[in-house]
Amino acid sequence: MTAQKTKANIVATSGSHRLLKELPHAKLTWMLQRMCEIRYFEEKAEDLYMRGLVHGTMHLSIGQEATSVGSIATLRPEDLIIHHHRGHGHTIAKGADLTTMMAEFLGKETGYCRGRGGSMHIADISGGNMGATGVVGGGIPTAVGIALALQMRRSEQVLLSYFGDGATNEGEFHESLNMASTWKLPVVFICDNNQYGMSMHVSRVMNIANISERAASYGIPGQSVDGNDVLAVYEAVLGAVEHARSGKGPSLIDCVSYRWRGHSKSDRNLYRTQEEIEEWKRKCPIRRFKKVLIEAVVMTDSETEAIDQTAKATIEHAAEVAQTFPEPSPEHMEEEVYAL
Amino acid sequence: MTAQKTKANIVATSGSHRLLKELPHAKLTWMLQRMCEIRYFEEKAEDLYMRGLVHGTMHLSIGQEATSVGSIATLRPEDLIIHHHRGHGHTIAKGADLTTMMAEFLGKETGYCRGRGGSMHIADISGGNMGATGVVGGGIPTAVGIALALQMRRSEQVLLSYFGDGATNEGEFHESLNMASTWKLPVVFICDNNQYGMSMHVSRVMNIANISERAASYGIPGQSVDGNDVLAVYEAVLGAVEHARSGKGPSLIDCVSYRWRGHSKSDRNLYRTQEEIEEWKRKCPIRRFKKVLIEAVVMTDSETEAIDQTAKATIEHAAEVAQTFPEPSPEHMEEEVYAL
Amino acid sequence: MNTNHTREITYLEAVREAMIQEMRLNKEVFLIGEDVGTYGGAFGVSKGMLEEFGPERIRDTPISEAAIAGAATGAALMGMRPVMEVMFMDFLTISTNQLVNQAAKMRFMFGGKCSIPMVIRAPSGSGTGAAAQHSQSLEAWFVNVPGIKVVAPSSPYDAKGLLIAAIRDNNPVLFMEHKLLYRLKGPVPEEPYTIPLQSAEVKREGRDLTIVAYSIMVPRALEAAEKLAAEGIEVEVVDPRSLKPLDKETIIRSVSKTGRVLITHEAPGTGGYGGELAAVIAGSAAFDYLDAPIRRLAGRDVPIPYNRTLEQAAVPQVEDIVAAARELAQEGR
Amino acid sequence: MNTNHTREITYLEAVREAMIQEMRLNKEVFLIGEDVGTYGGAFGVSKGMLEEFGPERIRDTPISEAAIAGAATGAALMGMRPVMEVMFMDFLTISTNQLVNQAAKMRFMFGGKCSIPMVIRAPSGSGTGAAAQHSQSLEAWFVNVPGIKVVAPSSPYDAKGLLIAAIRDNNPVLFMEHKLLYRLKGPVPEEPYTIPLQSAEVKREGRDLTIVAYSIMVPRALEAAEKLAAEGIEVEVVDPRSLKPLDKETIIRSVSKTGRVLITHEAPGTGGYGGELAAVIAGSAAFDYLDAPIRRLAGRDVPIPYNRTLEQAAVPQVEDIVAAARELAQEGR
Ligand SMILES: Cc1ncc(C[n+]2csc(CCOP(=O)(O)OP(=O)(O)O)c2C)c(N)n1
Ligand SMILES: Cc1ncc(C[n+]2csc(CCOP(=O)(O)OP(=O)(O)O)c2C)c(N)n1
Ligand SMILES: [Mg+2]
Ligand SMILES: [Mg+2]
Repeated sequence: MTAQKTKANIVATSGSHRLLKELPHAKLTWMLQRMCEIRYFEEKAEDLYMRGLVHGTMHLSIGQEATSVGSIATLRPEDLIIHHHRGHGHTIAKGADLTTMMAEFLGKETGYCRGRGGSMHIADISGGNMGATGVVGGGIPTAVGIALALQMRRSEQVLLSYFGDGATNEGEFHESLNMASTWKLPVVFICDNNQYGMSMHVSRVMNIANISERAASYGIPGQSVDGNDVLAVYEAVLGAVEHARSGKGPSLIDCVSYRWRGHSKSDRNLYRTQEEIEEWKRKCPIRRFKKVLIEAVVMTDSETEAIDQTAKATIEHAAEVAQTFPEPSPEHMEEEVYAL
Repeated sequence: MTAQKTKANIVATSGSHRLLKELPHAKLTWMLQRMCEIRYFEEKAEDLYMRGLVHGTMHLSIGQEATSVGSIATLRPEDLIIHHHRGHGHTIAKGADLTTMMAEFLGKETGYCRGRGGSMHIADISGGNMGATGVVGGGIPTAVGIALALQMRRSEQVLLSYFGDGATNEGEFHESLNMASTWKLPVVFICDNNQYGMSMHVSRVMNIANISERAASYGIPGQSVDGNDVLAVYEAVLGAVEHARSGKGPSLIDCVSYRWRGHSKSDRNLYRTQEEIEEWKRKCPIRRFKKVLIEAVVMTDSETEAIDQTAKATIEHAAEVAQTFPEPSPEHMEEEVYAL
Repeated sequence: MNTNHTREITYLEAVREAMIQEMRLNKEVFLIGEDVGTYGGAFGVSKGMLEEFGPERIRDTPISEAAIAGAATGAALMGMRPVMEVMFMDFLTISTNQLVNQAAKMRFMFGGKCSIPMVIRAPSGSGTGAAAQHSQSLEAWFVNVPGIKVVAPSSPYDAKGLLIAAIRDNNPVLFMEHKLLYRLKGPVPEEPYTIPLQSAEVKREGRDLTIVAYSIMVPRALEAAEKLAAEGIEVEVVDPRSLKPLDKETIIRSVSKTGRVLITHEAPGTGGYGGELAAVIAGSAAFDYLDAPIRRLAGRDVPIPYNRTLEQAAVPQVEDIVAAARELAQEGR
Repeated sequence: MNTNHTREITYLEAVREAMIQEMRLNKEVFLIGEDVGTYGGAFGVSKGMLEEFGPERIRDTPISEAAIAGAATGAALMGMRPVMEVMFMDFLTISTNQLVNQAAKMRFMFGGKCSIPMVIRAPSGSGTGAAAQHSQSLEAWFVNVPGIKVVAPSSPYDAKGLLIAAIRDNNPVLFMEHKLLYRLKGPVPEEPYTIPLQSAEVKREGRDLTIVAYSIMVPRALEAAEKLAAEGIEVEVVDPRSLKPLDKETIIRSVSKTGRVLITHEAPGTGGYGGELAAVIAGSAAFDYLDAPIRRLAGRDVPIPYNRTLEQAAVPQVEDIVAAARELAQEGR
């Protein structure tokens, strides 16, 4: 039982084609639209940042759109998510209002967190997005508590808990998966595996081929999937969501993808080659999904482009409107810290 | 890949009989002697505690003697250990001076920690015992650092890191095993699995049958052994020690045993049955080892009894001498906090 | 408070009664921690509660302090009212990220759109021979974290009223229970009642000198005051009870009256909460009434030692308070 | 210090140079932390060091702050001299158990028979728009932990000299590096030198009022002092540099001279280190020379907000120091 050093042998899901037939057209449209919105949101965010309109840092998930959309597509509206610093994708997939979200990114009073949270901390509690944390792994224990409340209240809701590959080396990952397993909580743990934690490739920080192998330590199902295949993600997460909803407890789904951009704005990308980046760009999850839809004659080329352009326009509009919003005032901050 | 709820299917080690032939007589004598000393030390400790001579609490490992002795028997004198609150066994097996150890238990100035540490924190740095921690799991990260220093200095020494079954649910366990695996550090992680963390049976706090299954998350060898069989422990740990010494990295050895006494002095034992305790007392590792030695004609009955009685006398003597030692003085405590 | 005819129970029983009564009233309240069920908690605080409330609401956990704190935080975010027990306050060091970065900050960071109503019950302090890693008083850390409240009752009556208030509070409240107080008896009404978190109490009136003390230091200060009274020194003992939010007025009023103040706590002096108290007084109107420098008598700057003599020497005892107060009362006279 | 003809480098470069020089001198010194290698650290502090020292001594780690702190502690216990970098001070919340219960206590708890020579480098503070979980100043916690020293340099010169001293110190030293100071330039000698940890420095002399400031607050206080000088108020700025051990004498001397003191830091006021400073002054001989209450100007009691305006409003800026000092200088006159 020694370490395998071979790279991820990703479980192939054969269901994509079946899903193209089974899923309603509106659902497939929704998926593509959300993926495009995420891409354009982040490109816009980058643009605003470059133009000096945004303070702080940001973590872009360009290239990883299939994971957030494929997983959240399995949810009922009342289901919940909790996520992390690279969280624009989850937020949009969960149905955030794009203008309110852009407003938060710009630090406006009308943003989701009234400008207090920013890019790294977008939450939309009433919309079932229980918030993004900037502490790597820090939201996973919170997920345990959310799922515990769901269970104690005999709710049918389930929770998706997102974190990166790097986060699976945090102790909180371990404690949380074990506790959720012990109590059979209604949560699906989803590793947004972009293969790097900042400069560290997974192979430099763990001695296993697939992060899903860690599920065995908790006696829960684990599966690694192609995180660039939105339908493969959908299928894997759907199984885990049903497992959770039926009271059987948590699962760990490892979605292997790639981030095109640097870790954050300070990244000089010294730890990976340009070829590697280009190779993964060729695996673009959006282009791929469009191609699948067209080849399966679910949509025409002009239909996918229409969806794409609508998304782009929506984001442009959101950004424009958000920029007109008022700034918050620092006067009464102390009063915001504690609830009455 | 769902949880198995069946109880530990302990890997049977067939080597016991071979070891009886291969190991020098002096080594076998050493093992029995140390096991008896641990037993008598703890019985004495209990007695002193009952008589009000000892302050605080204490955690007795009666019933678990085979694990500490079988594992430390694999070491060279210059090798190291680091351990935890239930640590009398490791300390004695590592060769502690029994009077100095008893003195520490009694809070004397001449104790290993000059009375500052007590039962839960005995360290004998110059003897290669890097100390016991009272924080469950808290010594495991320290073990990583000790092993890192050994590796950076190109030392041939190895380290044994002990912790309980309950400790494997701490995040620090996870972070440490992963880091040690990533860097192939010369450390063997040994779970002193007495099946309970205070009142919690392992089956109530994790969904796996054997703690050694957790090794897979780190790509390192893992093995569960009968922790009441000193030779089985020896064999398993020896393999892991050689693995570590040859630069192949850490292993996880899960030694399944049982503590006869309550967790600490406040324990009312409400969480387990009297029958269960009696059943495990019948599996006494000392009686068992004596029987094996006699049946294999390695020792006679009177030889084992002589060893036993010598151990008892040694402990009695240590306790008597230690009680005559001076108390520490509080005057200059502040000066002891920082090294010059 | 009228304590005539009130039955007497221990501090430990008061804590338990507060939990039981709140759990009966509100099914969103539950207890979560290591060995809180069958074992009844390391100190026996929850003894018997499993029988009444069952394993879901008296929830035994794996030994995973970060996940326990996270579980409480997440449940609170959902509107439940978890009471989390950490076995020893020392192990909040493992929950720190969850408490400080998640529980304390979520409300503000998310624009005020959620609240985290939870209580963290933490047995604190030395005196049980458990040595350096099981004897700490870590209140100073949490006082410096916006978003967390910190309460440290010194009597059975206060323990019950403050714990009920803490459970009903809509924020994370760190509730410190001193292990040596658990056996302390005192009058406690049977019905539920609350003590507002921001309400210091004058535990004893006096004209010569104010002692500000909390937790275990209150009974010690009161005992010291008795001794000093025999010498003709009349000490006023003020117990803030809640360290944050702090009822500054009661303290400032007392110090303005006596003109001398001794601040005492068990945690190490350097960087301890006594500094905050001293600064509050030194920056207040009481400053003009001070007849002597503000004096702190705190734990020595050492980890708590195992040996009993050393352990007692490491934190202020009654005699130390008597000596410090006597000196202060005479200073500059 | 004679700064004539001394080359100027940034605070960040000074930190790097201290590490490089010590690593050249002593092969037991090594750097361990997340992304300290190829990436050069989140702030670029260790940029280029991998090339000179290789991956064993510039050790990239998994994202595991408890194990990183444990790795440093264990290596130090073996006599090595690790310098641990935490990416943001906020994440020391994950290392807390290792630092507080292990590193800080081992020496005392084991009867003085070992030492833990390690440095914890922690980028602290707000001002970069990173919001509540990446902007904290947690010095107050560690000051209250016997066994740990805490240092917070405010200039490139101090950063180099104090870091070399910290690396040579035989105890765990928390070394705070304010992110906004990284780009600050100043004269720094090329050769290695040390500044004793317990040595405050008067950064500017003045007769009317003392400002005690550390870290980012020192340049802000100096700028405020310039402005006040134009109004005829002469401010003395004292930088403790090391928060523990603290050079009390220098502070007391200054306050005794000016009779007025403003203490300023970035961490939230309530429970902040300013309380300790206030208590030291209020309990000292300087008390008799005070002409006005001791005043604190600290971070507001809020998590650090994201929005730039709010973020700046959350901690004292130059104008806030000017206003507070001006008021204090006039108080009771
Ligand atoms: C506890 C903690 N440690 C370190 C950091 C700094 N940091 C932010 S993101 C990141 C990498 C995280 O990697 P991963 O979990 O794979 O997520 P990704 O950024 O790749 O999406 C690091 C180290 C942090 N925010 N929190
Ligand atoms: C971090 C931490 N949490 C809780 C405790 C209290 N405690 C002491 S020993 C113990 C049980 C530990 O179980 P295990 O690891 O199996 O060791 P055992 O006592 O069975 O030898 C607990 C909960 C502690 N000392 N440290
Ligand atoms: Mg990643
Ligand atoms: Mg156990």
